[in-house]
Amino acid sequence: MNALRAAGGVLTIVGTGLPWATFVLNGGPYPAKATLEFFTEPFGVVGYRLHLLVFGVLAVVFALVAVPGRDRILRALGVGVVAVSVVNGLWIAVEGGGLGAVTMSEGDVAFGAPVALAGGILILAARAAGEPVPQWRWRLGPWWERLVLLGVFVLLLILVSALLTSGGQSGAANGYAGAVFLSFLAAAGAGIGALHASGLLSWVGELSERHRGFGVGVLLLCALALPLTDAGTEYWMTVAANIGVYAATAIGLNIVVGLAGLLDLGYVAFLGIGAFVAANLSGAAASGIGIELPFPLVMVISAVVAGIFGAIVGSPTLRVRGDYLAIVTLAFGEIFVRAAQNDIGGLTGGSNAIPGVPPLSMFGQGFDDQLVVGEVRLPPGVLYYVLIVLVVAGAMLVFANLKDSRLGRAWIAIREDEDAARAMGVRTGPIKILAFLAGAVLAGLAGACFAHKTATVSYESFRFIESVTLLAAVILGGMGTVPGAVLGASILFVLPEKLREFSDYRLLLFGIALILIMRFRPQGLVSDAHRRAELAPDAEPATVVLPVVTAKVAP
Amino acid sequence: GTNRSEGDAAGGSSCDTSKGTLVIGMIAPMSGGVSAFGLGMRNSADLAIDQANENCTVPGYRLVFQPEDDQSLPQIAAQAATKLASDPNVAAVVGTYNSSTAQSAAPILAQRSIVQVSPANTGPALTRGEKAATQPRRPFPTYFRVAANDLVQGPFGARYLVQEAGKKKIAVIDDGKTYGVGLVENFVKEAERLGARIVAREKVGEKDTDFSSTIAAIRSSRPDAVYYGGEYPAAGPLSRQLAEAGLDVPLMGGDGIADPQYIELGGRPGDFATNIGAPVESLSSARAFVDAYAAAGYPEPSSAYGPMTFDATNVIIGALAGLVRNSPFEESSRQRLVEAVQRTNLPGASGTVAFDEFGDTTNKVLTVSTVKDGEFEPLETGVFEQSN
Amino acid sequence: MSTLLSQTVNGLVLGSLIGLIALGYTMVYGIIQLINFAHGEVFMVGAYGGLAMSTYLLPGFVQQQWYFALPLLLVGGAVVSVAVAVAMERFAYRPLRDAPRLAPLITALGVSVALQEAVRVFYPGAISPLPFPRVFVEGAYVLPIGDGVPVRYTGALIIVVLVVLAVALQRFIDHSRLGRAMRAISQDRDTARLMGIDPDRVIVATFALGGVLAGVAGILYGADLGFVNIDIGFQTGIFAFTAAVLGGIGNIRGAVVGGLVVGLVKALGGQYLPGGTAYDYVWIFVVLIAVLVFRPQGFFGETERVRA
Amino acid sequence: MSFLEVSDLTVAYGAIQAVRGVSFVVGRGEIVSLIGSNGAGKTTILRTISGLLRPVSGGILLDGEPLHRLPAHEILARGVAHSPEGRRLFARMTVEENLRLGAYTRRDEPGIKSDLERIYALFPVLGERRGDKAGLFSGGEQQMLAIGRALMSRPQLLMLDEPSMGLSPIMTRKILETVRELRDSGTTVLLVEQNALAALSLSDFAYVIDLGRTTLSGTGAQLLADPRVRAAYLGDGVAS
Amino acid sequence: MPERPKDDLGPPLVHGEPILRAAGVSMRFGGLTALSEVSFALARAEIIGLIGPNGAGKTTLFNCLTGLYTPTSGSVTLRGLPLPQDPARVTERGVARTFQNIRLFPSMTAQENVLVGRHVRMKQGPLSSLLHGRAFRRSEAEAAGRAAELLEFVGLSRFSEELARNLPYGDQRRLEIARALATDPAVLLLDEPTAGMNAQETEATRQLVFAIRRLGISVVVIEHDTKFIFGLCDRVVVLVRGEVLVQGRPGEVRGDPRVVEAYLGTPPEQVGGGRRG
Ligand SMILES: Nc1ncnc2c1ncn2[C@@H]1O[C@H](COP(=O)(O)OP(=O)(O)OP(=O)(O)O)[C@@H](O)[C@H]1O
Ligand SMILES: Nc1ncnc2c1ncn2[C@@H]1O[C@H](COP(=O)(O)OP(=O)(O)OP(=O)(O)O)[C@@H](O)[C@H]1O
Ligand SMILES: CC(C)C[C@H](N)C(=O)O
Ligand SMILES: [Mg+2]
Ligand SMILES: [Mg+2]
Repeated sequence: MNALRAAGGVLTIVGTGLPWATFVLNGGPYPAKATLEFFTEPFGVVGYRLHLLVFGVLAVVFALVAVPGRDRILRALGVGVVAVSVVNGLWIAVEGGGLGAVTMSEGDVAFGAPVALAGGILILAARAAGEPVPQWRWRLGPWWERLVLLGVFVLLLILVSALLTSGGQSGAANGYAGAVFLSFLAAAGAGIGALHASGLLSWVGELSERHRGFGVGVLLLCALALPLTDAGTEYWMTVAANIGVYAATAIGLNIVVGLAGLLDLGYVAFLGIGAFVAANLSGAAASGIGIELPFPLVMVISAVVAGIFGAIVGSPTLRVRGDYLAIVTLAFGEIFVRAAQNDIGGLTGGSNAIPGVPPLSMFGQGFDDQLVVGEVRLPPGVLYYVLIVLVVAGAMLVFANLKDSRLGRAWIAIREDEDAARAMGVRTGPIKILAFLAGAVLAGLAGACFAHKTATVSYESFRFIESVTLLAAVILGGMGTVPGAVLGASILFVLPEKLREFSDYRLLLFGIALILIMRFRPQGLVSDAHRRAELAPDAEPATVVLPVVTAKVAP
Repeated sequence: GTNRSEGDAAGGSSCDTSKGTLVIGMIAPMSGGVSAFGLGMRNSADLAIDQANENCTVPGYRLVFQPEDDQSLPQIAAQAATKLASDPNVAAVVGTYNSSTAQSAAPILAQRSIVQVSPANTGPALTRGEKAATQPRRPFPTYFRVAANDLVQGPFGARYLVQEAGKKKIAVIDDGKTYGVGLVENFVKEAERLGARIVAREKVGEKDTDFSSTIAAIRSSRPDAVYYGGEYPAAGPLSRQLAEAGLDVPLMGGDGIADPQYIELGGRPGDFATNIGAPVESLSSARAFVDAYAAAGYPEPSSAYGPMTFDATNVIIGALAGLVRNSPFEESSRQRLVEAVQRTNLPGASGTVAFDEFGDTTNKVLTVSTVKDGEFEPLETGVFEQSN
Repeated sequence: MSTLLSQTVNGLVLGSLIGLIALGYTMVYGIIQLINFAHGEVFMVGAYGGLAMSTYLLPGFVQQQWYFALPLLLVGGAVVSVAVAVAMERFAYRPLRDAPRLAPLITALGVSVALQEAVRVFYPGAISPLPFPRVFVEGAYVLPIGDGVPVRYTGALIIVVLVVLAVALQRFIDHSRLGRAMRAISQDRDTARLMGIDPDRVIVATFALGGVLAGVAGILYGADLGFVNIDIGFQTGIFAFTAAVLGGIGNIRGAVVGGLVVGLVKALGGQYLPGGTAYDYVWIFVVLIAVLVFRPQGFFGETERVRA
Repeated sequence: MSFLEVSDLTVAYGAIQAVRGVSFVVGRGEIVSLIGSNGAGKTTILRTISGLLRPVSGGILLDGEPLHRLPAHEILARGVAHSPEGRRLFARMTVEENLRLGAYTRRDEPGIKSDLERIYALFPVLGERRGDKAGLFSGGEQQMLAIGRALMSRPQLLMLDEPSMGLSPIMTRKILETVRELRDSGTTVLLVEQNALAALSLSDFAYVIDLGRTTLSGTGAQLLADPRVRAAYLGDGVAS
Repeated sequence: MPERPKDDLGPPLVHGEPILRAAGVSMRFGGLTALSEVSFALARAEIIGLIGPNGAGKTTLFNCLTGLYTPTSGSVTLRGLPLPQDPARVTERGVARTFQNIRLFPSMTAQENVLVGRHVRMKQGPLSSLLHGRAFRRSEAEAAGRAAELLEFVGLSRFSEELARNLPYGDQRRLEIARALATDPAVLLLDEPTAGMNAQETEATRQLVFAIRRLGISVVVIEHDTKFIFGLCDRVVVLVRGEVLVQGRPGEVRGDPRVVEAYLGTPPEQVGGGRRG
């Protein structure tokens, strides 16, 4: 059994030393020296081959040395090896015009991919029966623990930065960016999986629970430090700012769906309302109102207006439940789009949208301009990034505080069993409306940032598919969890950016990704302690199956 | 190839490319519902760039094409623009397709002085600011377009329909999108000025396919023509359904419907379309494009905006060629490229391309065609003069 | 008067098509409480299936005769739709049977996007709308009332098909053994298994039935309007979903009535309500919200409290 | 030779082991009871026998043939019927439809008809209200219907999970009498009951399950006399 | 469980004014009359048993007493004031209940379930929930303390962090009681609290109800376990077909021939025995 795994590891190592392509591809040599041979250049092992080498060595080590959680770790490593070999092998084969590219062609041989793949499969094939994830109970001194946390978060920052920039910026000059990114993603995923399997990740989680304030502060600092890494380009700042907008919105949606369990399929309308309000108050030439207010005030107004609409949209929850509510919210979303398209009240610019929303500017520093602090030249757009990181941090705080309060418990109780909640004295009506209101306020805030960042506010940005993506972000991240919505939004908005190269297939891949993610992680990436049990093999059927109408039988 | 050599694989051309590569970007919808246009645009630009590389048009450089998808969404377009803008090798950008996406991409490109030439945007505000008709003011010095804006095309159609075809009771329908609404608005103004009566104004949903209720709504006002602001995927079926509902009057539209697909999908003989530029038949450059496109064997058709995309790309290539003759291209050359584009005078597939002080095309040559024997047949070509 | 009548006819035709699709939504929802957003795509795929059949398979002379072509295409469209619906159930939804409730919803949306894009990318020419052969009597019969009220022959056919299929379906569900099994599974899957019912087979059968209806709707749609487009499924699907909910989701009669209401509101609302056709969608959704606020379970939804 | 043989059965919900190595046998034509406190794993055992749950390990033999690899609907076809805890009727269907679902795997319409009549004769109230929705019935009537439904498959082995829960004393007695009549007419019965007194006095043999294990076994009479059973399950020694 | 009374002394009869009073309550569902003209009064710290055949209308009466149903006719008064028609407000006024088929919040921990019960007695506005100020922390601490006490009281302290759905059945019933007690009720309505429990557990529940009564809370219990009911209640109300057939002390009711006929029947011990052994 373990011999088989060790053999798999060895095969993987051998694979990294073999050539990977019989061809030099049209776009130039495949990165990480796919054509390298071990004997000519032993230290040229970088990129995906380095990842494979590390996985292979680890697999051999863990096959021979028993450590807690070994089966799971090996499984993660095996999956990683398979994924990395498949991504690169497939890419070379497709680009190189067939299987010949990764096997034999015109007398040249390149068996790197098949050999590594076989290694991975061997590691997986020898999988033994599952064992529980080990739990570490180490306690260090409080300062040591903080130091560990700091180190972990800095590593996280580096990983995020590396992920974003992996493969370089795709484009005409770099035809392999997409493949390199996917390969890196697979490797990173497998690495994290292995760490999780070893129980270390949960241990770090406990550490951060113990030093909550410290952990949150460091995390925030790390997020703010992203512009100082390789990812600190204008492009990535723009992408990150957009992600931030959606993350803040998703956190709002998480209140409605994740906590209160009210399915909302038209949620992006609140983002739109916030954005239109801000656009109208930005002094943009096309705005219907044409006054300009200071941005902080605009944020407040956007949030308030969105909140009011949130309360309105939430009011049918007093009577309508379950999936019937989903369609009501969908209806509100469609009404919003249609009204905005028809330039309702002259406030949305109709089909012309409201273009030319001026960039933010504070203390004489335009948010679009390059920021120079002493010696450091920060990329343009970094201030938007900072603004949005703060907004997201604020949204997370709001979410966490509300969740941990009487209100949050009432929401969860409503999600679990509305009738019982009422019987326990929870006035469900106002509390459900409050969920919509709170969520909409967060979306409205995000909308104000969106208007200035994107410069054009068009009804086209707030369609059903956007609501769906937001909902997917919440569910994918893990319903009802604080980091879940942020993680989900990041994935759903970074992936399409990194996959730009496959532009024709982008939406297709997006759709398939949604299906696969739900297939393998239906409870979301970050699972809420409370909901973990929901995956019990024999979970009872959903409670709200029928529209159970509170029987107020008329006299 | 061999697995041992890791040399450069730049193959084929015998041109001197010693000074490196220059990137021409494109922002257009390449996935989703309107990808037909985006993909046609991509291929047409690709064709222009291939030709330039083959003919060594830009001495010392190899041109590379970098298309970016915007999904017709302003925020995605902004992201794509930022991505292109942050690459120092990017010389210029072709696109976008939608006016709304241009509105978010143009400021970003303008900030980096990157030339943007759109083959399809028709929203007047892009070149003339919010008060386009009364107090024009150019918002983006780097923005140009080869498409005539709505201030030109709508009135041009109105003149033909009212004066030449003699229609006096006209029903107008639009699809609620930037292009359609703008076109109809300007059509209506001119038609009413010329004494026609607009007897009904309706909208169809962007994704509607069964127009019978819209048609029933205008039927009772007995129009003698229908003007449609929108694109052929809806216009073709609309024309057919008009006839089926017993309202057998001609339908007219703008360049958005001047596509053979319009007829495939139900456009009837006698329908009209205005088109920018002179008819293909009368222009050898246009024919050359059509032939070259066919020869290149792209899987997707060039779409209504193919010729103009081809021209837009060639505008950039031409300006680049002039620019690098004297000095190598650097980031600082971008400003001079803007000036070079401004001075363009290019015999293109859609006619002679040159720009006015707003960045609008001076090519006010338009053609009215009608459907006859399963294709669009040019009726009249003319130059549009503003009449105020 | 003739306008009112024409709009009513238009509403009924559109509503019947929506109703046909709504039946599929309602059946799947009824049995596994899943809002199968991808059902609209099953309809779209059916239409493309029929188109492929007529483009690549049927010899020209067959197509000339509608009484050959129509039944053949209906079968062809239904087969394609059923295949897609069954595959969808098998590979996308079945693994999620016991997952948290919202996971399959996201899967459904993913399937919807993927199917639409797959057709766009892989069906030749599907990046733009494609003409669809007129496989039924073309044109319209004009009722001699006022200005004349045109009734398209295909439109009439759609209404008839809806009525026939809905009645047949209702009888099937009420009286057949499989129908009873479907209802049993919808109420309590585990207990149904204790009765000897294999839920996998019954659920697949439900998807297949929904697929048949969607495939038929796809062909009729193409024949009626003369073209198909990749996003017809999404738009019509949203309306159909609305219709299913309006009628009381899970209920056959409800889906039909809901479909007709949606169609009528769009046609008559666009004509007579403020805002005209620019706001016709808005009226549909306003009616939906209003109905649900006053009747939270839709027209025919079950109200009785189920005792434990 | 025993009819049902459960050996070393272990069943888990995720990480929770609800049944840990239970073994017991049921002879043909007997009433055998499982008694035990809440959460002992009785329901879990029945659900595993009928195929709703998969055992982690152990075997289930019916008439010498293994059951534990079969899906639920095939187990029913082997003659095992299960009236589940909480009755689990199809609330929105009529009495008759519920009964017919019990006979889902059968195709002999005349046989089904005559069995329906048999059930209606057994529980007249069901016959009177055969067209009514099951969900509106009172607890006792629902319980009769649940048993009737289980009988409609003509089982060789009938498993009843707490048939008396929520029933009035009269109803409880009526149902237990029916169980005995069934046994007398040849059906084997596996009974899970909280009402230990009633269950033990009815049973041919019984097992006490505690924390997922069998702790005691014996004939009904033996267990009724066992002081440990009396203390724990019959409420002896506590005032009343 | 603190201070379990050892005694089962004769129950105190009505002390003073009734706290909850139903007068002529009728409830019809369409053509079905589930309750007709039901009247009774509940005194402070009194335990009333509610028995009757299946479908007699017992649960329906509970629903009428908690604002879930609005009676078709008749009135319910709590401390002399008419009962509000919203379950949440009824709970605020001091009537709490458990459900015949357990309705816990399955994915919340035992402690959180109790905290939800505490909801009505906590004074946090949305703003203070958002800001987590000093007053907020004080009220959270108070609530947590109370929850811990109540879990201790029903004997579930060790399950405080366990998800409700993972608790054994009997403990779930007890948790429901703790959750109801967290609302500081004056009246507690228990719907079949011992269903599915064995004799030992039933006895524990009986002691628990006594302990609750000692807190000054009045209790109404529905139960089919007659031994439990007659050993627990001060008074028993027998409901048959929606009408009160008899009400009185356990001894009187148990002997009443109408009750025997309609509900009790012959004693269970007489059911026939097995064959083996
Ligand atoms: N779906 C489930 N998920 C997790 N644990 C469960 C599940 N169902 C039962 N359990 C646990 O398994 C154990 C055995 O439960 P089971 O229902 O089999 O007991 P039982 O003997 O039937 O008890 P009762 O007399 O209360 O019906 C209990 O601890 C219970 O909490
Ligand atoms: N919402 C409702 N709609 C229609 N009928 C109802 C409703 N609720 C209860 N009933 C009917 O009212 C009668 C009384 O039901 P209830 O639940 O009060 O009985 P119960 O005395 O609690 O019986 P059990 O002992 O079985 O719990 C039953 O016949 C039942 O069918
Ligand atoms: C359809 C195209 C001709 C115009 C494009 N939609 C625009 O927004 O300008
Ligand atoms: Mg049990
Ligand atoms: Mg009851």
